[in-house]
Amino acid sequence: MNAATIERLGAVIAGIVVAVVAFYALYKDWRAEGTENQVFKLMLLLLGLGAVLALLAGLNVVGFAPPKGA
Amino acid sequence: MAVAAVHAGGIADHIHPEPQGFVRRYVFSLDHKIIGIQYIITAFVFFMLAGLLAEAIRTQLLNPGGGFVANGTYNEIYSIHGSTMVWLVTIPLLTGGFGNLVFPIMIGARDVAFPWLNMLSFWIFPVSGLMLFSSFLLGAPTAGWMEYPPVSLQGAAGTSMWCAAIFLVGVSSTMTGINFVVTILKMRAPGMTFTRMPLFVWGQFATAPLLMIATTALAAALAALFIERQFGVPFFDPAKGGSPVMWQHMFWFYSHPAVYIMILPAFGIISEVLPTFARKPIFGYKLIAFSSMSIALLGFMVWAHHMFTSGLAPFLQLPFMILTYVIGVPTGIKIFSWTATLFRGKIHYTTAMLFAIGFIALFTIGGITGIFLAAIPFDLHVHGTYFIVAHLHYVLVGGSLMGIFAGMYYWFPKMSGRLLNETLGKLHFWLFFIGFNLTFLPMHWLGMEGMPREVATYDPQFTFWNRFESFASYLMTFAILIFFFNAIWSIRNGKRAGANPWGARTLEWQIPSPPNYYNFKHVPTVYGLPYDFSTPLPYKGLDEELTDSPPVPAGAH
Amino acid sequence: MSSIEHQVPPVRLGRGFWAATAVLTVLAILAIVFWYAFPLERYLPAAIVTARQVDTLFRFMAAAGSALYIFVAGYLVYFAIAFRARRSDPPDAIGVQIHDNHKLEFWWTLIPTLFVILLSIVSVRIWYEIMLEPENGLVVEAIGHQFYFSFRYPQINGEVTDEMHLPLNEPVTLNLTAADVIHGFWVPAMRLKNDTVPGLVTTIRFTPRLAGRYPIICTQFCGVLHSTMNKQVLVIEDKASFERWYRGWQQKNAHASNALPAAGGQAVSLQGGNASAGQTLFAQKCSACHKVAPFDQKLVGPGLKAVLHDPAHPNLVDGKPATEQNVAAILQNGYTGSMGTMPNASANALSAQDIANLVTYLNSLK
Amino acid sequence: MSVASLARGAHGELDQLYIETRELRLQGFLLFLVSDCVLFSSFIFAYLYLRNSGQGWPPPGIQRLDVAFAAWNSVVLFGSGATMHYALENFKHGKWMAYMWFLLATIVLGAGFLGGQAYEYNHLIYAEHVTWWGSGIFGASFFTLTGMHGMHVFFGVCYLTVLVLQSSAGVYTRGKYFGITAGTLYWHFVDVIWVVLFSIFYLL
Repeated sequence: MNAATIERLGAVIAGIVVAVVAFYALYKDWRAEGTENQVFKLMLLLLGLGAVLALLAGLNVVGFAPPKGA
Repeated sequence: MAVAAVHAGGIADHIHPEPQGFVRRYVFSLDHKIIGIQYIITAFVFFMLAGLLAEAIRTQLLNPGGGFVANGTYNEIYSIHGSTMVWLVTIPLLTGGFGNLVFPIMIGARDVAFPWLNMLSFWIFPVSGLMLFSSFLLGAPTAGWMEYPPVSLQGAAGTSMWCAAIFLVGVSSTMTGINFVVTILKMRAPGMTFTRMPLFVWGQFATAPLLMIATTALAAALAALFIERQFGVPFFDPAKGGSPVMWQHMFWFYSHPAVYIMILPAFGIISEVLPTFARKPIFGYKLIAFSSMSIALLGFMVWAHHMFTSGLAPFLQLPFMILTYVIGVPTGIKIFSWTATLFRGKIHYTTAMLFAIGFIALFTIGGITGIFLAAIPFDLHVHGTYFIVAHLHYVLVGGSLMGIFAGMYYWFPKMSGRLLNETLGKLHFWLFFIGFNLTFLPMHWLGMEGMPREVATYDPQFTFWNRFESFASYLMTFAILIFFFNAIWSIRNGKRAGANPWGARTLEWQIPSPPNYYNFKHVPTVYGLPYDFSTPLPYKGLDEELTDSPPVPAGAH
Repeated sequence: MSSIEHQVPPVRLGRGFWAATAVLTVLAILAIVFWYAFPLERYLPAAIVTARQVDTLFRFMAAAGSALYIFVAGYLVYFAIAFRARRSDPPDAIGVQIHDNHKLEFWWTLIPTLFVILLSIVSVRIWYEIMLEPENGLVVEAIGHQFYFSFRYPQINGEVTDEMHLPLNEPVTLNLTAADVIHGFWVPAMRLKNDTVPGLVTTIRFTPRLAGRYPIICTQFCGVLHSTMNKQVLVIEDKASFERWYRGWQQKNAHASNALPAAGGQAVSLQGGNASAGQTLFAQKCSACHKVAPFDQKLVGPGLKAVLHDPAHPNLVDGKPATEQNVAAILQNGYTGSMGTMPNASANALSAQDIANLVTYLNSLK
Repeated sequence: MSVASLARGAHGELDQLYIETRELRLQGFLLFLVSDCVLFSSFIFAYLYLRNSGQGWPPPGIQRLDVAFAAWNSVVLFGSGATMHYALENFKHGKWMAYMWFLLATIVLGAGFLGGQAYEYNHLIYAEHVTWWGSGIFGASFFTLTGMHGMHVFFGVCYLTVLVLQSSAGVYTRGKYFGITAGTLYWHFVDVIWVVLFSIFYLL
């Protein structure tokens, strides 16, 4: 198991956790009012999407990984 | 962070005591009126310097071979002239200057939202101005106010200083923009709905987001140019894979909205001066306010019309041409509405009114030639020639600067408590108006016949008109000297103005001149638009009845 | 235009208004006639086919713009005079309180919008005529340099020339690029220009229609001698003259040596040069283009450290030995050639004493 | 409005001045974030423009960025966004200790992200590719944008540290905690910028 695999595994697991937390927080805050809460909701949405992207990158679905042994 | 006490209600009596001591009151002041006056004085100092540079330009062009200064020096002179007039004169005067001075009073606020930020943005401004002028010591930039790379990458060390100076003045503008948006959104007096705001406030409200967004885009371009010049990081140098056309995109994405930053507040000034002296409501209030906002919005979508010769793909150029034509519609609406405002008025010819009418006459010419330039086939002929020089001076001198002078004659009593001398003022107007036209009108045909811009020497066939323009420009300078003399003389010797010398109806005229610290002891409640002269003033709860306002504008025959 | 009305009492336009409108209409028609009758080509010949289309567009816009301006300025002046406050008016007299008129506002929004659509159609059509010039014409390359253009005819045999000659009535494809900074390639008689951008080739196509010599002008600021970049010409001539000219260039290039035009004028006196004054002058006048660094460290021109004492570069740019007298000659006469262009003493505002000071200073750098 | 009612509900007698100036500061701060966003957007535009200027991407001689480590490092930063959000939530509900722990976790994760960035820079400059700020348009756009973002993270970490100290000194109470709200907004903003940068540099 090399360093890259550990990094990928970390990205996948932590990515799942962060995405779940972000979307849960978004769900909880869905009905909150006030200017800053609207901004928070947008930011949580983007944050969750970012975590999903990172997790997909960890799964090698998106992004570039150097060929084995490189 | 100090935040001004907001409007009425529970905190109406929460007024900080006026600070004592010269430094706290007049130097590091938090009062928006003092800051506005500081902006105006500083900007007029830079205006004088830029005017001297302009006269150096015209003196060089008396002869086709130049000879007044060396070519390189000439290039430095017009670059600094342009940069100063745009960033250190017109923008600060119209936003930081007149904006700070009157718009918080006009919406019934006691100060702007963030007085400390306001003070900071002011003090950055003279510092950056000094930096800009000190670039002469290092070898000033020579590539004009646009500083296109790669030639600006070859420029002397002062070009980096120029980047830093403009970056700083941009930071100051951004902070002013944020401050003004929040002030207008949050600090209006009770009853001051958006459809009751004076049109000068609408002008500022359309400008402030431009300041905030466009200036930041310019900051990025300047930062990139600076690090490329100082650290060799390639963004624009084609030899290292960069793209010189990218600078033009980044620069004009700011600088086209910057043109509207320089004209929308002037529109606002004209929309205040005209109804006051025509004794008549502004015609089509809602359409004028709406057209300001749509000009500001469209201003972000037309930047590439400065780049029709830069090698863009043809299908990309087309929408920029058509959107630029479209801007002509809201601008035309404004011009028609101002003209209609005079219809059946009782027009009093004060100097401010003369400048406002002169503004319409000159700005319309600049607007029409703007449409000419938007047409790609014609732009391919006159781009980069004196036709452009003529167009931009009709818009920025005939437009913005005439607006600034109208504002100076109109609000000088509010700043100083005294009127500017009207006789000198009328002399100033006529000499300036005539001198301006004689200077810049011939540039149209010079450009069409083949005189390029930014040149220290020119083809001898253009000698006659260039000499003609140079002599006319001395007349303009003389007119401006009259103005400076008038302003300095009138501070001590002008006629006392009283609270409302013009019989105007916006809020700033309903309080003493100069206003008290914190403007209103009790914040008034607003019941309607300020412009209807047949009804009583639409304000309740003003501090005291002002009985000293003469019904006839002072200085009108 | 219907009557402006708001609230009661209704507002009448009045007899003066209609009189003014009649006068302005006449003036506007005269302006339109003027722009269509104006002999533009007497002032600026139309050297290529599409130049006349550009003139057509200009006439259309100038006529419409003048008519519009005459109405705006005319009403402005009429209102300003007719509705001035008079001495006989009571001091608190006010105008007629008209707030708006939706019908009028509708029309003056709609009419400009329709005009914008019309103008878009007209200008797009003319633009297409410019874009749709034939593609398979004679290929010419124009390369912008500081501070001249050079031209090549790759289809013939690629000689580099310093004038641009074109045969009459034959389509041309002009490829533009630059060697150093952005220049603007403009021939006013063509009503056409494009920037020459380093690292980018842009193309314009056109067909010459009128023989003559037309100046080529740089319209994009490109450095200290930008304003002198208007000396070259475009010559449009018949096919036979064109070919004679091109053969002449072939012979000229075959015999040309690298020698520069001889430096005219007398030798510069180098007596009494002051190195420290020279250093100050260098900072003011030379440092924009020259570093005090080894010869290869080019800014615009070469680095000048040890220019008179550098064994690696024993010669100056023109192959002459690096002597004080030759350096002074370059300062006096300027330089144009393979290394670029340097302004002469009068463009740099250098006196004889200044030159002596500069040479003494450069001699002191070792 | 909700903010005001929240504050009154919590304390009953919060002064009017605070409530009204809080709205001003909030709007001012959001507008500051907007203009900061424009700054990033301009550089992102520059990056995309250079990327599409015709010589292929990545430029010759430079390898495509490896996503593995960057994905892990991004998750660290995104995680700090989540902890910051819960720090604010806990403060709102008066859970002071939980607030403190979440805040400290945010600082640690933020600092960890910066460490990861340093590692990645080191890797790019010395270990594998020969690229640095001035060596080409790739280095210019990558190091300028990520460097600017790194500076933002660094200032954020500094500000959060100040928040820890201020909170310990009792500066913020249940009704008056705009400093924490602003810190949360800023931290979220920095996260979201990274979502964009990560996508355009590593995934595109």
